[in-house]
Amino acid sequence: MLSQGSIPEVKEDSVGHALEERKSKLMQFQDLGPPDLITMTKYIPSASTSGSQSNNKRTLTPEPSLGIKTQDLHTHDKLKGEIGTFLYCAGADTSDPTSIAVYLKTLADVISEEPQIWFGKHRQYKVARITYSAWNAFRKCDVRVVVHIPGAVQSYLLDASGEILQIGEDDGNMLWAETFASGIVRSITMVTDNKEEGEVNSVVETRILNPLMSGEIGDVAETFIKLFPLVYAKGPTLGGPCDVSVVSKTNNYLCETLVNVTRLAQNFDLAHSVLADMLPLHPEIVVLLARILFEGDREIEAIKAIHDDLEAQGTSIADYRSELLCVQAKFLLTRKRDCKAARSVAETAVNCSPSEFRPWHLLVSSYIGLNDVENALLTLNASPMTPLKEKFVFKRVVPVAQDSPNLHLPLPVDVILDEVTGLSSQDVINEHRAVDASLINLPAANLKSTFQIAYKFLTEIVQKTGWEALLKYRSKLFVMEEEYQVASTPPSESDGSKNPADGFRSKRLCERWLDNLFMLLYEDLKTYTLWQAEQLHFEAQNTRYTKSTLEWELLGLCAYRLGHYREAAVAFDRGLAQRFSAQSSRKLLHIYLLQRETVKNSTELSSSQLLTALRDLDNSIIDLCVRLCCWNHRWYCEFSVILLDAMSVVVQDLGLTKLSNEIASRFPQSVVDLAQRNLLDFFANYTHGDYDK
Amino acid sequence: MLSQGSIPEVKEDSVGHALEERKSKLMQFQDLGPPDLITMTKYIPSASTSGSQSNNKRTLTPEPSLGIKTQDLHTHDKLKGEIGTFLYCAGADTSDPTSIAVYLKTLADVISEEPQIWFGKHRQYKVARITYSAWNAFRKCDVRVVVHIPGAVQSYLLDASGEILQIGEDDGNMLWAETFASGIVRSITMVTDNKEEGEVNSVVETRILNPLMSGEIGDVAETFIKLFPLVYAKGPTLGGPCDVSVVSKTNNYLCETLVNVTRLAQNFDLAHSVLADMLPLHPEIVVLLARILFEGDREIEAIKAIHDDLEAQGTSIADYRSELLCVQAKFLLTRKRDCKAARSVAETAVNCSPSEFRPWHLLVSSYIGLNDVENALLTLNASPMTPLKEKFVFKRVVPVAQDSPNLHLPLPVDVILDEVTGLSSQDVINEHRAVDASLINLPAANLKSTFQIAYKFLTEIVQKTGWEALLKYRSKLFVMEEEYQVASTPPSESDGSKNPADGFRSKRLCERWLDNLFMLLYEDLKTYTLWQAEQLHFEAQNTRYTKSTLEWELLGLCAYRLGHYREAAVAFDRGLAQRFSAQSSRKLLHIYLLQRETVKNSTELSSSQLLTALRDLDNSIIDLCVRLCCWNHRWYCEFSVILLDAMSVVVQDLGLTKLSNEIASRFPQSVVDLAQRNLLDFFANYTHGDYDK
Amino acid sequence: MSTDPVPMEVSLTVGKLDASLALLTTKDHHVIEFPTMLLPDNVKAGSIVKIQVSEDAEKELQEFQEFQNLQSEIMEKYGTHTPSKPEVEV
Amino acid sequence: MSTDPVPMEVSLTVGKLDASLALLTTKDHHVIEFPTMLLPDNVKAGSIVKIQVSEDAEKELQEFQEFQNLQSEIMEKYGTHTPSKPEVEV
Repeated sequence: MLSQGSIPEVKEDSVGHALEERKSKLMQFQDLGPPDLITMTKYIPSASTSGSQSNNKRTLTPEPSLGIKTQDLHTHDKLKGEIGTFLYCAGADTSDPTSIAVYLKTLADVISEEPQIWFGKHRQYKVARITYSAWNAFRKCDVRVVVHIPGAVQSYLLDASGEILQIGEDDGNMLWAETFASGIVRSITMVTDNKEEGEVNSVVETRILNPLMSGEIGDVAETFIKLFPLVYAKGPTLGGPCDVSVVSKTNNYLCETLVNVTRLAQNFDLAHSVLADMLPLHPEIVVLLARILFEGDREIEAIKAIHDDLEAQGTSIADYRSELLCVQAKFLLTRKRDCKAARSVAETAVNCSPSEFRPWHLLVSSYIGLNDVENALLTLNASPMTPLKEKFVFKRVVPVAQDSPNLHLPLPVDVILDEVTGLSSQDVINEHRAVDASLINLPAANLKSTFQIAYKFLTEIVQKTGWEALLKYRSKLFVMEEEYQVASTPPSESDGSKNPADGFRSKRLCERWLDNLFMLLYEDLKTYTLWQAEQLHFEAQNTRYTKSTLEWELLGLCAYRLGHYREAAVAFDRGLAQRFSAQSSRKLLHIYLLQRETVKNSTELSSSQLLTALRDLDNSIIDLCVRLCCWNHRWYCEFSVILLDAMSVVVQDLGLTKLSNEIASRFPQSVVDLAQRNLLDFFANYTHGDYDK
Repeated sequence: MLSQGSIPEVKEDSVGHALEERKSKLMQFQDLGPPDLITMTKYIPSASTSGSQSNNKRTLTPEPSLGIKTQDLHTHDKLKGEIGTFLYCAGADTSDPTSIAVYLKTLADVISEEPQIWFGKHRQYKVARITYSAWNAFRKCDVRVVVHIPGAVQSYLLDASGEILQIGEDDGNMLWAETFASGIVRSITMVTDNKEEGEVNSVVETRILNPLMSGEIGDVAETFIKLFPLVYAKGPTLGGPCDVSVVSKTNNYLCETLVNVTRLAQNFDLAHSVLADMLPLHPEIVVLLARILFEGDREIEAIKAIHDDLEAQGTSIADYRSELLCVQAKFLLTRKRDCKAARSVAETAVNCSPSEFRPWHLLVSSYIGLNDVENALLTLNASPMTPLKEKFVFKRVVPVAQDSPNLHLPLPVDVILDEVTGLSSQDVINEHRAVDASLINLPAANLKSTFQIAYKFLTEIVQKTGWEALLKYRSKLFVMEEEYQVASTPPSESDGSKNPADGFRSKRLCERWLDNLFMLLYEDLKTYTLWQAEQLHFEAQNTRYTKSTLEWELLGLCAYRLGHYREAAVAFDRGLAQRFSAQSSRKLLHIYLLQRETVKNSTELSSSQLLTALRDLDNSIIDLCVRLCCWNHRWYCEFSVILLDAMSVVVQDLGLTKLSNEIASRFPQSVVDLAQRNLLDFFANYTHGDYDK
Repeated sequence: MSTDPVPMEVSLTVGKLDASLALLTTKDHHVIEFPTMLLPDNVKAGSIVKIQVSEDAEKELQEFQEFQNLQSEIMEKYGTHTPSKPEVEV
Repeated sequence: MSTDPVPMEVSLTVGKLDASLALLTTKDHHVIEFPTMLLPDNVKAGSIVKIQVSEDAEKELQEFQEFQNLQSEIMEKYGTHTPSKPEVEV
């Protein structure tokens, strides 16, 4: 249900500017590259223009584009009131030029079908041409499709330096397979890589679709899994998660996406058979095979696959040994809580790959599980950080200021849920201005990549030890560089024998970043403790403890970081009682999912208590998901893995029909339709899950 | 002789924009910070404005600025035709607000005294206010002086976050001392750090003065040397040369500037006494003391100072040992060519500080001097590079495009030397377009920092061995990472015993950057050889070998990089015979200075031959210097250490009077005046050298 | 088939050292970052140390066996159908 | 006064190794970048090596004396007024 209100646009300074800008930056695109770009030339038709052009109407069949020149493609007689606009797009089907052309034509039709509200005026635009640019990250080239309306479809290719390339006849299929896979990896990664950050995309002029639902022909997930062997060897070109220091064939964004797509589509059998076929030629595939088996809950087969491979390796250590051991250690740790075995396995993984963060991460986690605080801190300190790596986010190719007068950001009026879609951003800004600066500037909130993970560990440790004891551990184990320097500076009159630094021999240098994390932890703990004390005090006095939603959110996030989920939930809940907040909702959703796990595994509840508790949690989860779905839609985003993963849990409990009725009973029709489209239809039609239909 | 033609300006988008932009970027200023900023508000006076303002005329005495707010300082009734402009400045006297105010007033007067040619029109501007901003790099704050015309002078201080700071009464002197020292270090470093690059400043809207000649009161060099102990402790804050990985108290831009200022002003006695006074409290000062003694040709004292300090250290190794040994090794190497002793000393320095580039650099140099190619290559490969460090250059604080319509770049018409000041930039651009791309893209031309130095070594080595032998050394000593990987991949059926990588045990990994330098060297050698062969061929056929000046320059630079100075000189000379080129002139100047040294030390020439040769070289040097002086003046730059150092050599030969006559006999009066002002006056009035006056 | 372990011995000069790392240089211009903690006491900048490296085949075998055992345990515990196992075994 | 040199011995596992560097880990989680060249032949990923470090006081003294000698030579050669020296000495 695409509407004009769901299409953000940016007006170009001059027609063609965005394409030129993109072309000039192709050389700078790295790893996955930028989101896809859609540009349009719009005009206001007069009687004569519409008449003269209808003669050469053509079908949407792509023309061969041999010997084409870029300027030929974009020069055009200037039309009345002609303007250029652009937006970004992720998740559209880019598996062939026809699919792209169909999508472009749909967009153009929506723009043309009725007058557009354009910077306060009604404008009856027609689209003269509309283009799509998709970065092929495997081959480092830009694939472009142009639809002239009425007229032909053309597609062409630019290499990184902006030169037009010929698409060879025999090579065309491979090119489009890569382009398609690049798009899937890009759109899935942007969402999954930023799960912790709430999947936030700061490039507002982007339409984000569910890539698995946008196939013009065929099942996208299935196509992707089947294409995987074709692009596998070039996977490292796409880069990898920020905690990987050297990407490998089995550890990169392509492989992460394979696992995520398989899980989302619940298509484990296909993935398993594709990987099993690859195994003889690519023994390292066992790493992915084991992951897919675990994801599909085929634990015993996974364990056997790992065991057999390690046995076959013997004393001759394969390159991927560390990765395979990490998969095993993670299983032992998270599914079996067998921290002792996990520790041994993780240690062997560290010995194989001491410069990778993940083996260390699992070793730290094992030590925490074993309550071995000293070793947890020592291994944390020894972990190799990757300060230069960032999570994959969309970045603007064409600079646009936040408050640019060229930004056309319509309100999608097809879905209305007042408290969510009608949220006044001015109110939020005002809250922001009024909030205590110390609360807004809590530095732990901005930790990135491996530092974010390391901080999580530190909070887990402090939950076990308390702050005072943690400080004692710190000074027992570590020396700060400054202390050492002071101690090892010889006294002015040297006594010639004793080195005062000797006392530090048993300690090690505390890494600067870890020292910094201790300070951030202190800030968080201070804020948290103060809040809790204040609240107790107010409650003791029977006075109402009032905070703005943003303040509750910041307190909630602080508690959340510290692992105090109950207190965090209280804060988010109070804030949400006052107004909607996407961030609070996402975090609260996560906490409910954790609580749901706890309830399910609880042995202390009677079965009726358990059912009631689950029912309550399911209802809260549904509520949050639907609201967030409306919020995302309001910001032109129809795809969220957080929501799909959360809803899949509820679907398993209730079944689709009951869930659908539940939503219908609580929300207005437009919202129900949206939830059906973006959430329930996915489970019904795009997965191999065992849901009633 | 300041004229309107010597003041570049940029028109602001709105009055006050440049100051705001600077304020918003204070946080980002690092090390030495940006050049000083001058902003002006200009207007076209009507009868009424000029009348109403003359009432409150005040003197140039700074007012106390307690409790001042920035907005108070810059809001002003809008004047008729009011515009804001700005330029950067380096080398002005910033030792106190009055000196700054005097300089600002002079600029304002020059703008107001006659109609300005402003984007093609004559404009009778008046200046309503003019401000100066100077970054105090020691304290990380921006010092600002505002002159209202007519009206008061105000000065205030912004901290890095843009907040107004009070200048404490007792602290004022220290603040201004630091501001003054920051300015001196900045303006000297910008020139000396980029000597190899021809002192080029890419921020064209900058007026560059000789800081040692711009003192409003007193001798700047003397003041700087005397202030040195006050700011010494904070020296590392200013950063240091790009081949220093960790700056120390005696190895940073402040100390480099002390040495440069002392040499330029020939004020060795003062520097010596100041440093000697510091020595008891700061033993590491011996490093600087030795350098100053060597610079002042007091070798024996220098050697003794180093020797005594090392003896006093005994087996207890001081932090600065490596630096001191480097000073000693450099002396042995460059002044005594005692490569054997230099090698031993440099090796000890390396052992003390293996992570610093300089000790390695001296060790490589010693091995080259000893013709020990293998060790030269091994130590070069082991040298720790500093890829993240850059030479200090001025950077724009306010973005301005190369071809911005706001750039006002007048031609200084007070000095005319047609072939230099009248050079058509369009002709140069046309030459550029016509030149062979492979010649313009020779990658060795763009090497930076330590890579530039390492390349120099490689060219010295290849001069000894030739290319073929160098390749043999390379494959004997080094293995490439790829070769190793291929060799150490076990065969599919492991034979369980032999590691094929064993053969590489005796070799070491060739660092990627060194491998890259080998390739750049190959490119340079290919270009050089081709050129020489071609030229021989043409000469053999009695055909004229024609090239554009730019082509000659690029060939010259290639030969220059390879150390073929004679061939480089021929190329530069031929190019300069066709038109002026600053870069060719600077390089040719350097070659003449080298030749002069060779001639002076030659034992094969009769004394009359020697005198003739020296006379010829001196004449060429004078010619190049005067032309370059005109070129610099045309680009608003009145300060060049390259020119001062070159001329000081000639002054020592001829004396000032003779030199002055020599110039007067060859150049038009306006040029003679300029050379007098910017070159000869410096030796006459601002140095302690033994010149006739 | 396998050659006898030949211990490598090398002499190094201790350069700058801080709380965690010391920079050691060999005569033939290798630089090693070595944990300060693993240096003998009293070592300071300028000291010369001897480093001997030898392969520990015995320990290697022992570690390998420990690893094999751990893997067997994991396999036994989590990689077999525990309910069906007793039926087969007894 | 000075204590007897106590050699430090430590056991390390060899992790990834390339042409120049091998990553070695100790039992207590130190990581050392060690030049591959200084490892015994046949060492490969997974090997265990023993490293013994001891201070070489003798060599230290010898190097110190060589340094002192060199410094005296430099001083004599370049740091004294060679013309005036014979007059005083003889």
